[in-house]
Amino acid sequence: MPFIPHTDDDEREMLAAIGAPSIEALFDEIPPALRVQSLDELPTGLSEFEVLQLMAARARADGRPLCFLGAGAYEHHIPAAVWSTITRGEFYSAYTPYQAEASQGTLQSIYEYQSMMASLTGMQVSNASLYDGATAVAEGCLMAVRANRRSKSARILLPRSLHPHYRAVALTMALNQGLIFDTVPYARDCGHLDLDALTAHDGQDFTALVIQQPNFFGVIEEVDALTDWAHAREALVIAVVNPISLALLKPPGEWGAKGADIVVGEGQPLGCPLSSGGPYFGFMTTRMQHVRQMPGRIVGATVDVDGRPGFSLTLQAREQHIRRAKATSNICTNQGLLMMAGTLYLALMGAEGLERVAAASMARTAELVAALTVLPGVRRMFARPTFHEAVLALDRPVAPVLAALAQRGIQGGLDLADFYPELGPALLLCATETKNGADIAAYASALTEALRPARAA
Amino acid sequence: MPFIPHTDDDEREMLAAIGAPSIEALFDEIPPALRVQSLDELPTGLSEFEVLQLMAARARADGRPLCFLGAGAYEHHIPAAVWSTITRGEFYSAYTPYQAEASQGTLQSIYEYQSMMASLTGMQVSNASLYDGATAVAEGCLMAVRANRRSKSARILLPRSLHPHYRAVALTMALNQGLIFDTVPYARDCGHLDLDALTAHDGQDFTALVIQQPNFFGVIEEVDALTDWAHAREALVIAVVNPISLALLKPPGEWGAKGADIVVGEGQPLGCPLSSGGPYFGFMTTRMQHVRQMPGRIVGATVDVDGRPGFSLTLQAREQHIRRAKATSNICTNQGLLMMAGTLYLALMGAEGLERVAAASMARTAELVAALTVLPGVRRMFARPTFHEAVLALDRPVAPVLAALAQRGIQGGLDLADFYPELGPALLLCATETKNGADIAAYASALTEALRPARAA
Amino acid sequence: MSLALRERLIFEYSRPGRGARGQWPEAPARSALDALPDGLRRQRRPLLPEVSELDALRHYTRLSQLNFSIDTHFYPLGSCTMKYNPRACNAAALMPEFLGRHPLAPVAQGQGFLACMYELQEMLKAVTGMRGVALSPLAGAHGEFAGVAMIRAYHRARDDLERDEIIVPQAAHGTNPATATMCGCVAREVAVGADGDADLEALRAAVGPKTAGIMLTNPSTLGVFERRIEEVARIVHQAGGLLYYDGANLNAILGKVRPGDMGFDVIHMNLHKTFSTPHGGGGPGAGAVGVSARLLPFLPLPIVAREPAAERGAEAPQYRWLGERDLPQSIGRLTSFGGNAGVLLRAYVYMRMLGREGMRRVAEYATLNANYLSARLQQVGFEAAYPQRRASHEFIITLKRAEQDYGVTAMDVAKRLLDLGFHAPTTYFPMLISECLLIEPTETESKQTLDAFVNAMAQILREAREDPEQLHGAPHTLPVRRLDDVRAARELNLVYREPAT
Amino acid sequence: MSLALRERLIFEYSRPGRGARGQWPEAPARSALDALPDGLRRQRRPLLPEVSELDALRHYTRLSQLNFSIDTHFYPLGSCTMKYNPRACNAAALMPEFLGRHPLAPVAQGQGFLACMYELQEMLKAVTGMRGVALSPLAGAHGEFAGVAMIRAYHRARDDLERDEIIVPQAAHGTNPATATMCGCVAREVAVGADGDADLEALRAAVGPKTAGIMLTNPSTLGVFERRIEEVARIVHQAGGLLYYDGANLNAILGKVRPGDMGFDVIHMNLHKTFSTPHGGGGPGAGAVGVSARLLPFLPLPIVAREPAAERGAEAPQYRWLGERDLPQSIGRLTSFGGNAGVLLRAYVYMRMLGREGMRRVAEYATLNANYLSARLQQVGFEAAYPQRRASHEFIITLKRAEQDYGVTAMDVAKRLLDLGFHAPTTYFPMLISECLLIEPTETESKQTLDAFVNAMAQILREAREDPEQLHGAPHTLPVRRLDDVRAARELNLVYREPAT
Ligand SMILES: Cc1ncc(COP(=O)(O)O)c(C=O)c1O
Ligand SMILES: Cc1ncc(COP(=O)(O)O)c(C=O)c1O
Repeated sequence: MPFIPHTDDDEREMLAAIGAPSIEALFDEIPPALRVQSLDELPTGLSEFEVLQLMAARARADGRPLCFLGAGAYEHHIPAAVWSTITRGEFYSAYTPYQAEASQGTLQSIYEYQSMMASLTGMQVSNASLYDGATAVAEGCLMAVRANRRSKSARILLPRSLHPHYRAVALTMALNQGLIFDTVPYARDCGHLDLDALTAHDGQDFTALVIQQPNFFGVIEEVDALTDWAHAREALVIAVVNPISLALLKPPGEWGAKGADIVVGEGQPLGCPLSSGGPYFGFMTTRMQHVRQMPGRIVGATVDVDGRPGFSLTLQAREQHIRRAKATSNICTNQGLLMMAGTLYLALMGAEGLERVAAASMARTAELVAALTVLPGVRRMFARPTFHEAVLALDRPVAPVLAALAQRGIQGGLDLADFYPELGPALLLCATETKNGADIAAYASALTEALRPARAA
Repeated sequence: MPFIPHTDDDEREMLAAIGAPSIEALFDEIPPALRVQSLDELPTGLSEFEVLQLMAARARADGRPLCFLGAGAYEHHIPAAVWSTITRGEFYSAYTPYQAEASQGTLQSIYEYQSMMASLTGMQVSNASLYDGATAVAEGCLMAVRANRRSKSARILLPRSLHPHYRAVALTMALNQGLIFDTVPYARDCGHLDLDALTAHDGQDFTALVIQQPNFFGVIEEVDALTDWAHAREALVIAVVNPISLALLKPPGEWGAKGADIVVGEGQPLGCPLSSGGPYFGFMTTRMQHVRQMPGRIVGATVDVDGRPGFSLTLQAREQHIRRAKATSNICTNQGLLMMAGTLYLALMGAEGLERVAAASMARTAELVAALTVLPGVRRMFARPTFHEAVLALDRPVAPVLAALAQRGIQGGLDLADFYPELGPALLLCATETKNGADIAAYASALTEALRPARAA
Repeated sequence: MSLALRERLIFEYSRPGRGARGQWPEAPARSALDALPDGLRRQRRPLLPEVSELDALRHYTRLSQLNFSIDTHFYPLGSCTMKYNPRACNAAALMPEFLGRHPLAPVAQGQGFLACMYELQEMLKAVTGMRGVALSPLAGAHGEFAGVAMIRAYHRARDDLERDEIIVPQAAHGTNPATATMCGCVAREVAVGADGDADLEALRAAVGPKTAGIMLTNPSTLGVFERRIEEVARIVHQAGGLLYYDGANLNAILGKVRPGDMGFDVIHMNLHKTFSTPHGGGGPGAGAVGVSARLLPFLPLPIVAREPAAERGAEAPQYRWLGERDLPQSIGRLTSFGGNAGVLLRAYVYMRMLGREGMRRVAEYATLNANYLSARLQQVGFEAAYPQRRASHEFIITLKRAEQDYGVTAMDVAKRLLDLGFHAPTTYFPMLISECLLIEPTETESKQTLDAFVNAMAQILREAREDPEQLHGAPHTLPVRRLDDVRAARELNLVYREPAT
Repeated sequence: MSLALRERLIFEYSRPGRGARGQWPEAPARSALDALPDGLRRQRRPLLPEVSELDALRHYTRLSQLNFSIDTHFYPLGSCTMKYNPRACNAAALMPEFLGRHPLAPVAQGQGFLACMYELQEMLKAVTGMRGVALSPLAGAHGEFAGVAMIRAYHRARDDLERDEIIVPQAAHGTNPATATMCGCVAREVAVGADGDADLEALRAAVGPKTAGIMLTNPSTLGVFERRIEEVARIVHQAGGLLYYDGANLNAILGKVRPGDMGFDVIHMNLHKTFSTPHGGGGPGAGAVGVSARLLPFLPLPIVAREPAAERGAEAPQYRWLGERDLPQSIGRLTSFGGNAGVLLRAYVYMRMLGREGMRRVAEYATLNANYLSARLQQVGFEAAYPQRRASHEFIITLKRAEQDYGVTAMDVAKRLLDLGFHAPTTYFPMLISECLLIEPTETESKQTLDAFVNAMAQILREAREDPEQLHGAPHTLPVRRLDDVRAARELNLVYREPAT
């Protein structure tokens, strides 16, 4: 009973107070036939020491390769102060701040987070996080359908250059509600979303255009023209952005003449470790006019009965616990602690630090691409400017090359064969500010090696 | 300026308020000839990311070998809750609790620690920690000289089987005050402190006898007879104990007819990681009659002006900040945070958990000794019962054997050649509850291997 | 920290040019940004704090102290299972290799992690009696979505296209009807009987050819075990619907009775409740789903598979992710990557520590604590909503009488508890019990803590009689008193704005 | 946590048979203990708490919240250099390989750790201008002991056996005279001049053939730089004594002026001050010592040496511990093992982050902050002890006048500051200034924090005039008000005793 404090005396006294002969008797309303007979499939319990030894061995087995993978999850430096602060019990082990008076720490942090995210994205309001980048895109699409009263079609234009997992999740989460997704192709030579490709939808009733900036290939889109095009057709614009990139790139609130309407994205780059894919957090910001259509929690500043300033959850009538079947979303538990990580990260980096992270990541990837594309058989796939990711075209299948790099302790990037077979052998890679010249040289030399035997053969 | 918050505006406004033209001007009282010209010997600053990468690489270089070393520092399981709690900023970054009202957390914890240590050692009072086991022994000797008014000699009997480092530190720290240390031999066959060896001191004026239980060889001493012998000669008894062993062994307060007078030891086994030798903490407990001779801080329970219970530092007139040259010791900063680790460790283990740790450690070492002494050329050195350490006699020099084990990732124990050349090839080893059957088998098979080539040669 | 002092906003510490510079990388040469098209560059910096590392750390440390949490307070929040979050789970999940592993890393560099995930799937199958488990849903409601989506996919696969009604009992958690809507279904509420069990007549009347399924939790959110669960299952199944088990209450029955054995077709588990991963002030969670055989093909992606060593002619088994090719009928992907891995690791460690023996003890002592607390509160004068029933792991107190007699509401009691050092129970849920408190002590609290809570509640009842103003005005000792929620919603102030200078 | 509620003792949570069982190893077979002689076994269990993991963790978490600390409060404690403790230092020291390394592990399995220690020695030499450094002393006073012991060993080695007097200025820290005594010396106090500098006449009168040395800190504990330090050195050296530098105030001069260059022969450094390792509510510290050439042979053991790769014909340099054989004249060993390694690692990381550029900025901004705070406090009506002098990193305010005019003491001001959210400065030290506050803001605090402190002090001065009772009664908002120290000392209650049942 590792976590159960009851002594024999406690148990006896408690049963006496209840008036039950045994703990077993407390289950007497359960039909006997249903009772579990054995749990033999489960292993026996381990002590903390044993389980931590086991976990250390498993962790060791996975090692710490040099990672040049990006594709939606990015290795950035996380200040030590971030996790040592958010794992303080008062943040770590608290519930959702329904009892405002006993949760001012979490509530004020959320308010600060909302403020930072709104400003970073150039919007007016933010919620307190969604599950992750992919579900944020899906929720953004559902929200657009609610918010755009002019459109009847529930049709969303999704670029093929949007993260393939985000496209997949949007489909899973929105199809049951009758949304229609049209895929917009990217320009084969430059990797961007070409205005020309959109003309097919001219005259059509569609609800929103999704724009990912930079897109899945790392390519920087012409967001102004795209936004204006959609707005001219009374569609909303859903921006999908990497928050780090916003230190350098025009915020969605300033895209085109009127700015994007809904901004979503993956918060992971802001203080969340890669951790095999989660927990991360999805973010969403929008304009004040759409706030009542936004899913997720929102915190507002107010005052108490004595006039002292304080914070509480607000606009709860959008949420499931009040509005039930009519809520904007079924989300309840969100990714609060990760949002806290994002808040601390942004507080420590500030605008200038974030700019440096963005610029260094961009510079490193450029160096990496330069170092690799001097190798024969390796070239850049797309001609357009990129942020901190790029697609390389290889002269042979990517998978064996990656396997050879892995042998040398390097995770060389993502093979795009499954996602974009039309590209031929294509490798998506990324170097953030965590990679230095030596790391890039190590990649280049490992790749030289990896390409050699096949050449000789 | 990683940790300096001043902006240019701040600096300007502050200088204006001071009325100084520049920061440099604030140093104008320092003779110019003395000013530092360059600090070029120092490396340039690193970012947090860079320094953590460097440290991770250094840590990796040291690895995590399987450790069978004891000799005063023991690898025990440390509950994860211990360090996650004591590194909370409120404990971690507070000063010594001189402002009692703003330090009740630390003060109450110390009071609880004192209570636990007093009971564990069977004494009445405890201080709030000394530096480490060795300095605690030295302070114990100095205290005995103050406390034993009957003895004029300032002569202390130190067993040769006391940890050699403790003997060395006692010499360094007490010789300048004119203490005399007589070394008492151990019984060559059994490793214990023989009453017969003490008869040489019969009739002599000596101030105290030091008894380490278990002694450096892990051998359990006949503490009752030794204590009574010393008390019969009006000498005090200074007990040096391993706190984990006290879960099983008679506490010093019950040694002989009257009990030991001063109890000291190394607190490391209670929740402190091995960490290359520190920070650990020394502990000291004694009888109430000697409390005013005790060095170090002491916390007492009291009440505030409203009668509410609270805690504060007490008997400060023993300490350097009040009594200056007449203080019981010069100690000021102690090992507070490690004492906190010990407090949490004891709170989580309780008496039963501590008993289990002690018993499992004892059992593991017995298994290890049994597994190794079946090998030819390996035998137990001493016939007496041991706690969780033992000395093995080898048929060849120990150093090359340990080197061969190290090659196989095993730290096999301590070569006693430097400390006890009279023993011939002797190896002190230890297995705590952290070692399982597989670990012991790994040692046995590595030792088999290590002994083989020499045998063949 | 003295509660008299308000903690400022982080922005109020900010000064232009300040910053935690030790955290910043070197700025690359300006030319590194030349590739960025001018028109797409940011012109004005975002309004982020410019603060020192110390100011940031101190600010958030101080803020943390304004929170109640399990680590500091008894937190008997019904339906939320606020039990001790063991530190070992956190320590394991924070091992650097786990933290540093990229979600798209090759499976060869993830066998340690994937082994944990596979074993977690297997253990969850064993405790729920289901045939397959997917770990990717990111919270309970997300698991609910997956579950109802699978139900829909099941009917669709059988060409049973009319079934778009999800039945939910009146007492259901808000996520249940909200999920039905998210899945394009109509939520249909059915009444609960006076004894807390389902009203079988109402249920029979509700089911039909449009019934996709029913969402239940058992024990229900009323804190009682649905005794005729087999009958309920029969009615729904016979009508062609499937049974969804809302696993939020799994703590009550762990190792005692299994949803699979009760006839459920699909279940989500709140690992952040039953398996004690921390709630983090709002999240993250993990809402793994389990299914019976008929829903296996529809499980969401990805899932971890184990290929035994023998099959591969290898030394060790190999773990890998299953994707679309392996599960062509899957409802698809629900997450950017494989789920809240760090949360799953914590749950895995927790389950390994409990083990076979510990599992059923969770339910036993959670139930003992709830029944004890219910009995004691009734002794001191509180009224249970279902006094004739056994409590499960939670139970409901209704303050109807106190409201009538002294004008004291459930909210008053909740707020006054905060003053007395206890987090409030869940208030006004389930909605069908008026002035209710839903109380869930969990198995990790000691009898002494429960007794202290009873004393506090008894004091409050005394105050209700003698000094109700004390209660209306509560809390008195917290950083703020009751907040003006109306103003918060009417004069929306959702982000900080720089004061005009 | 509501401050109205007292946190009980851990023993009050205890119940026989309870325990954090997940932490306990399996009990071995009883026979495992057969070897223990009956008469030497423990008969009665010690009185340790029997509590659950949750109760223990909650208890100590709540207790922690009763503390002030750097992480939560401005903490201008003079002489203590309470600056920000960077979390990176902690993160590095807690890496599992560092934590797991045994102190007697072979040097081959410690090259990473030893490289850090060697480089730390070198960096400390560079910033102090000394020729050798030993890291083993465990705190400042322990370093003082090492230093004075070296001075004695030096005289002894020259057969200069009469020298057993250590001169200390009146204003010296208590550890200085106490250390003299620990080393078997006589501490001889000398007066300080009215301007805060040494009284050279008094010094000349004090030195002589019995003089072993003098212990100074510069800037002194009066917060001013000893301007005639070279003259002081000359006087002491000419009398045959050595100069000891108490490094507690090194923060004031880091990278600006070096003790070695001022003529000091030996110095201890408080790494837990200048190099920002946390004070842990009382410790641990690290009191590394540095020496000039003449004391090199006497350094305490052990020390880390570096054998360059070339010398060993190896690829990398090799680091190893020097012992008695290497340093036969050493004063010997001062510690069980090699020192407070974890503290040393933290200091090493901190110094690497500061680097060459950061070092002098520490002194610059520490000095700027102190002078600013001193100027502002004088503006609002406080009296500086040495208004005509530059403040160093700290300065003294004297409340003599407030005491005379309103009966308000330094203690009253200190306690009232706690109410206002600031830790009190050091009070009543140095002893020669009456009603004094020794204030050290450190370089890591922002101007805004200093301004807030000035406002609080100004408010207190107002209260002194208008409502002195407010001050005598302070603190009002902390978990306890002023404690009865007399009772604490008279009715000694030093350990918990079980209540009789
Ligand atoms: C009964 C019940 N169902 C579902 C949920 C939803 O779970 P989550 O908050 O993880 O989305 C909860 C938790 O709030 C609950 O109590
Ligand atoms: C001036 C001075 N010297 C010496 C010391 C003693 O240092 P420690 O507390 O580390 O022993 C201190 C610290 O309290 C100090 O302020």
